[in-house]
Amino acid sequence: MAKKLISMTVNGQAHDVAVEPRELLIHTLRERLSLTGSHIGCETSHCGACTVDFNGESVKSCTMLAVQADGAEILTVEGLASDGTLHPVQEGFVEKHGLQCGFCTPGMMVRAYRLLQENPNPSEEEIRVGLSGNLCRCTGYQNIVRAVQYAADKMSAE
Amino acid sequence: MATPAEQVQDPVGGVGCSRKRKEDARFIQGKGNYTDDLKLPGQVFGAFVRSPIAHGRVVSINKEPALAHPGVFAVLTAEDLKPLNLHWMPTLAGDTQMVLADGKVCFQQQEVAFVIAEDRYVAADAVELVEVEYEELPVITDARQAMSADAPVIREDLEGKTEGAHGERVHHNHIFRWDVGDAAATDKVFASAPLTVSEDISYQRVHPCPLETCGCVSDFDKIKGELTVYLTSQAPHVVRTVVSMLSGIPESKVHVIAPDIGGGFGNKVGVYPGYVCAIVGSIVLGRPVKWIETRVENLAATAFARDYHMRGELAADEEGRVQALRVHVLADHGAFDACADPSKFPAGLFSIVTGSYDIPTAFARVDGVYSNKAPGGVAYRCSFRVTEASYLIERMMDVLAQKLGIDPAEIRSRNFIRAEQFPYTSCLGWEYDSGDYHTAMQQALEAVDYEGLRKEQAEKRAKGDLMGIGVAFFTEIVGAGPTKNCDILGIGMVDSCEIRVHPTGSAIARLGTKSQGQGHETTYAQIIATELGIPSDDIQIEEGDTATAPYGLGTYGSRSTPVGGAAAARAARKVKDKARKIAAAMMEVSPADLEWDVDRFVVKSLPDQSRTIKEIALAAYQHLPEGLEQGLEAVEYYDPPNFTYPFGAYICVVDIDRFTGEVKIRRFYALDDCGTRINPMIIEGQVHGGLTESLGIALGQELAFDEDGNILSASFMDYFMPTAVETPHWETDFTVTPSPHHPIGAKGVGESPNVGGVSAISNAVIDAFAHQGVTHMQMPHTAYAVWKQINALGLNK
Amino acid sequence: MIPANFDFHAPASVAEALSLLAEHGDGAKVLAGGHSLLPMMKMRFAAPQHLIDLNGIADLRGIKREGDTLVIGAMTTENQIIASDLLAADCPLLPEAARQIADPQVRNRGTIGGDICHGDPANDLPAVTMAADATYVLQGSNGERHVHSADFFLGSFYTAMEPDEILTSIRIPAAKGVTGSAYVKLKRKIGDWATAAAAVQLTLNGGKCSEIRIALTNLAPTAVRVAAAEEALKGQPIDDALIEVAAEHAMAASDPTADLRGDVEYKTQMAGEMTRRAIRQSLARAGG
Amino acid sequence: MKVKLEKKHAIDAPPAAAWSVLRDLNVLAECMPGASITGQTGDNEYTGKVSVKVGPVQSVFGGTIQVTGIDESNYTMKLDAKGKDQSGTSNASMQLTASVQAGEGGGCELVGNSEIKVMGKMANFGGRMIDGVADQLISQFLANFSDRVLAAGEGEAAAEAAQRVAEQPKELNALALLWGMIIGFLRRLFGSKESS
Repeated sequence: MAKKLISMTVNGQAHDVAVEPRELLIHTLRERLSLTGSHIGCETSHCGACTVDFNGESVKSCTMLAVQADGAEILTVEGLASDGTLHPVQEGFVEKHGLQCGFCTPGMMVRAYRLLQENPNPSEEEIRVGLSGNLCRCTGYQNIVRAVQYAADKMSAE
Repeated sequence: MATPAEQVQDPVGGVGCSRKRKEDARFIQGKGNYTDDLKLPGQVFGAFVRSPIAHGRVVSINKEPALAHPGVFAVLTAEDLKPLNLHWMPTLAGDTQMVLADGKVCFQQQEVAFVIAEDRYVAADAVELVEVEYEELPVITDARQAMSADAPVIREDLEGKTEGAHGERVHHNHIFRWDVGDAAATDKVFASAPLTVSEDISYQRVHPCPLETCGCVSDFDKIKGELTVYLTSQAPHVVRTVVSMLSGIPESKVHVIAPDIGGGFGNKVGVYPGYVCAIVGSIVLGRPVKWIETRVENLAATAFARDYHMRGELAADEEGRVQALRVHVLADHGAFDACADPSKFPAGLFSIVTGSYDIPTAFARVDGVYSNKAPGGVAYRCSFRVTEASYLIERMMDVLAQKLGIDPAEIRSRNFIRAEQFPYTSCLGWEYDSGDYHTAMQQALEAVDYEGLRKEQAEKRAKGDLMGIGVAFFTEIVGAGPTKNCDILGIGMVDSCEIRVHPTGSAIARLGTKSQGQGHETTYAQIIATELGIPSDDIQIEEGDTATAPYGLGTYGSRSTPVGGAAAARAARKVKDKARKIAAAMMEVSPADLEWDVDRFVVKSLPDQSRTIKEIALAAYQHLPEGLEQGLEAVEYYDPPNFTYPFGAYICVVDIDRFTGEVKIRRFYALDDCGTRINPMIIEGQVHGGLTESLGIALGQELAFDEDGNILSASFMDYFMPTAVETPHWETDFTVTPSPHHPIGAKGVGESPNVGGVSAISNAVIDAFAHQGVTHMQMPHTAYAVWKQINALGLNK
Repeated sequence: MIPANFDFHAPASVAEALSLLAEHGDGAKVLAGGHSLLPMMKMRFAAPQHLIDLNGIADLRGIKREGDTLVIGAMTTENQIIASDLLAADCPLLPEAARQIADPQVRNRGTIGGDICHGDPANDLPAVTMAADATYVLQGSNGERHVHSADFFLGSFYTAMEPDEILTSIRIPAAKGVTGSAYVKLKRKIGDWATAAAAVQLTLNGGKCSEIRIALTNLAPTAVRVAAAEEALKGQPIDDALIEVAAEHAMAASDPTADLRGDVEYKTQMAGEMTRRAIRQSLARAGG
Repeated sequence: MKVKLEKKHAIDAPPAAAWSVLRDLNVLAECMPGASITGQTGDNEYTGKVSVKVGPVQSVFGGTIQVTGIDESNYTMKLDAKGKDQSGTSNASMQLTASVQAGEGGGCELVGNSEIKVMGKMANFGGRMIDGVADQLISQFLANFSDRVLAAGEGEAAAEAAQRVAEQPKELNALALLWGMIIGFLRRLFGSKESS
């Protein structure tokens, strides 16, 4: 099958890549663009470790084809911080011990980032439901909830 | 809840303070370095052809169509590995395991051939092109049928062998029999006891399921004859030794690196066929070979946990004081005994089964059997088989309480080992280092208003509602272990730390353990900070690289703090001893005249005369008086004198929907005593995580099989993984009873919540039916399973 | 977990999609949100030679009102359904159900059309759209035809859609009068497939049930309407005894498959329980 | 994973007519949606393949069929079929006992008992579908079988049946409508199923 040339903007940077139609977006990001922050945890779109922001929406990049991202704006964990300043979500994860092994963390934070755009002042219940597409095996979620609350507070104060 | 001492900012960020983690910076910016993130020049990808059947002969393998596929470099089968004698490999439990199917397959998804191709896409295509003919054989998936007379022979390679690695085999599917305690004395107590209870209690097969699957990249340098393997290992040094033994490459030329690990929980202790095949592939091809499991492969083929089928019996007097415990376990180890235990302990530390109770007499027998299921039997977030043991005794205490009409909390208190009995030697031979169980239990009962809860439960029951209160108390045995008891493949289970203090006063410490999220880069630095007065921010911790770190047995069984942490403290003390001599020389006083104050040595009678560790560090690399060697460093290999015995009191409250069977955890309170607390923030995080895993196990997880050996829960579609929504808010609390033998009194905590949590939740669910005379229900307590109980009792009418 | 290779097509119009479908015939498969099809392809249960991605067809998205009918484009995502003010007012059953599908990320991709066309008895929207009295609009090389939701599902993964057709929109009569609806789903955890679920939409007139539709998810080879229960309740003031009758009919209409989530008896009983709950909630919402 | 199916199907034709279809494996195979005999390797041994299409799932199983018993006097036939899918990730086998019994009014009844065993990926992930699919396949088989028997007869019914035989779809998916009608009908009237 012939490769397709696609263009996408990832973390503000334009990329042109040639991919087989079957190539999964997560592999393009990780292996062609060397953005290895997003991970593969389950392959059946349950764990959310591969979550990226796709045209302003959270998606699971293991269940999307790279060819579907032609023309898309994508944000990954590597693009969360700007000008050397951590995003409040990143800060919150450190301050509230929202991560342990770190494997789910990039997907979790990118989802939390979007959740706070959708709902800047979420309740604990709304945070839990909002992150229900992301599994974490280490933290028991409690400190992740606190991390998101920290970020929400910080962002609303700004 | 934090003690006043913990709220005080520690001047060096040392033991007892909740400092933020040092490792977080890279993880939150996507700069963690996990195995699958590696991309070496010329790297190729390996993938397995796996067996669709659970038991059968391999009639033929045709790899030609796969080899003809563009981009395929090699297809390995057992025939290819035979000349290297690598078609089978030794397991940690003294058994052997097929690397690739050698004439037959013994479990579904067993490794049959290894395809190496230019990338994972081509490899996936080529795997489907390998043609394998099988001839099916009868299948055993239930341990209880493994030793029946007509059971098929699973391990033909062992046929006729009546001696296994752990003594006599009584059946062709028998692996070992392990007896502990005094059988005759126990039988005698039971024969004359005022009261006995018994129950069949299974702990289902589950999987540790870290979010990152297992994998490796093997890179063989033909010119230097050096092998470098990057892999997801909780025990890189052990892997290096095993690889050297298997490959014949001198250990000095084998370099194992465990990069960042995305959770382990026991899944990443073993050596898997994928590692061996990638290594062979890289040697054959002269190119780096990467192998990364899929989630399906992870659940179906690497390292399950539990699968213990237990019968527990208690003999007691009318007041509920236990006189004896008798246990028989049928342990399903799958097709190969690849259980990760200290070599002399085929059932791990299961003999901790007397729990937190002063039980005078006990006997336990464990029979290990083969079945047509994947090998494993790892300690999933617990010390070896401790969760199974703890679950058994905690269930049995409830069964006894129910029989006597005594409250479950009360019956535990009546049987607890008393504070003044420590150090306490159990009737099965363990010396418990320290504990104060009554205080912990009391604190827990008060914190949840236990009496109030029982009152509420009585009212609810009167209305027909189902509310359960689970009480569980556990004592773990962790920190394997003393070399007098514990070894793996003949290597004593020590761990190690090497500290180097640099001239400008910062330091690096390297250890033989390997963090998988526990926060070692922070907590080890805290231990050393307190010992040496160097701010923990200035102490770099390195683990996982066998070329640089001193030899250690790795991280599992909560051994990092008890063994690695002890090594760190003692290495730091060696450094400090030398620093004292240098300081004394600097100030021209006798070392005995100095005393330590946070970060400096002070002359006892002259408090304004002092030298900080920073000053001493610089001096250590300058001209020193005769008899003092330059440098400020030390290595410690620590052989713990004993295990440590963390404990805790957990209380769980559940509400059950009597029409659907759904269980909701309304409240969960966990009091942990892990001795000296190094970083309360990290401890709390460990407890949250372990409790969430225990929720998964108690309420939903099971590696289920049908009678033909098909695995029915091989992806997250079917294998229950709790999300933030099912997970309740966890309440944590603590008492502090330091370990008397650990250098800083710490005991380890990572696994306690999994051990205690499962018992508390399961007890709560069953307690909801106690008034109906129900004494036990098998896990997992899914809505469906609970509903069956409800329906049988007619409570949904 | 790598799909087999295929040719990818991203038509910009329905006409283009239909001609691609006609051209590639049996070897072609239409891609909507992809959260059923791509996992099947990754597991290599499905290996189409041509994948026709509908995501670029703007005409297939959006929710609008045409007179008394709500028209939902087949490629409207579940999150767009949740966010729709129009649906919140005129067909709240749909957003309520959409909220119970999978998780936020999946709902950003998953579409109402894909959920329906896949024909999976475990999908939620077939039963929900049945309860909402929906009609599906199919376009094929021979033009457009309307198939009522009650006539669309023929078996597990079998629908009345022809291989050369595409589902373009879902038409739902806007709620009229005093209505109440509910989708009650028993599941192991959030986002999971239904162990059993019931969708109910009813209209009250003077305290009596003038109209009601009840449909079940994952309790038979297809989503099923419980017509007998509907008949029993229609024209009556709904009381506990009638709810019980409806639950009995729901159980009788169930023919579930046993799996780890439950055996046939449990799932059948849960069909009854979900039906009870959905009727009660619908009544409460209708103020009855 | 095993699915046991017991089916009875009344056919308005004499038993001998039904038996002539049942005993000829080449004709019998044509009644199975997507199935064909690809060769004969022995007196009672054949090779064959079945193509199953369920929604987006498509799978081709190839394997062997052994006729293990033909009892002419009781019109009973037994066979064992074994196969694996092309990717080597699933295996399936079927043991079938089928007989023709005299029915009401000169008609007959085809009685089939089969146990289908599925191993591998199909059972791991397609478990919830197997039940229904097996049921669908057998139901369609019965309808096709019936048509073939009837087509051998005379009159309008035979002509209609012959027409249906000629139009018989090659795979399961294309007969959705017809299937939809017969499945519920058959299951309620004749079918009982048991799966494990």
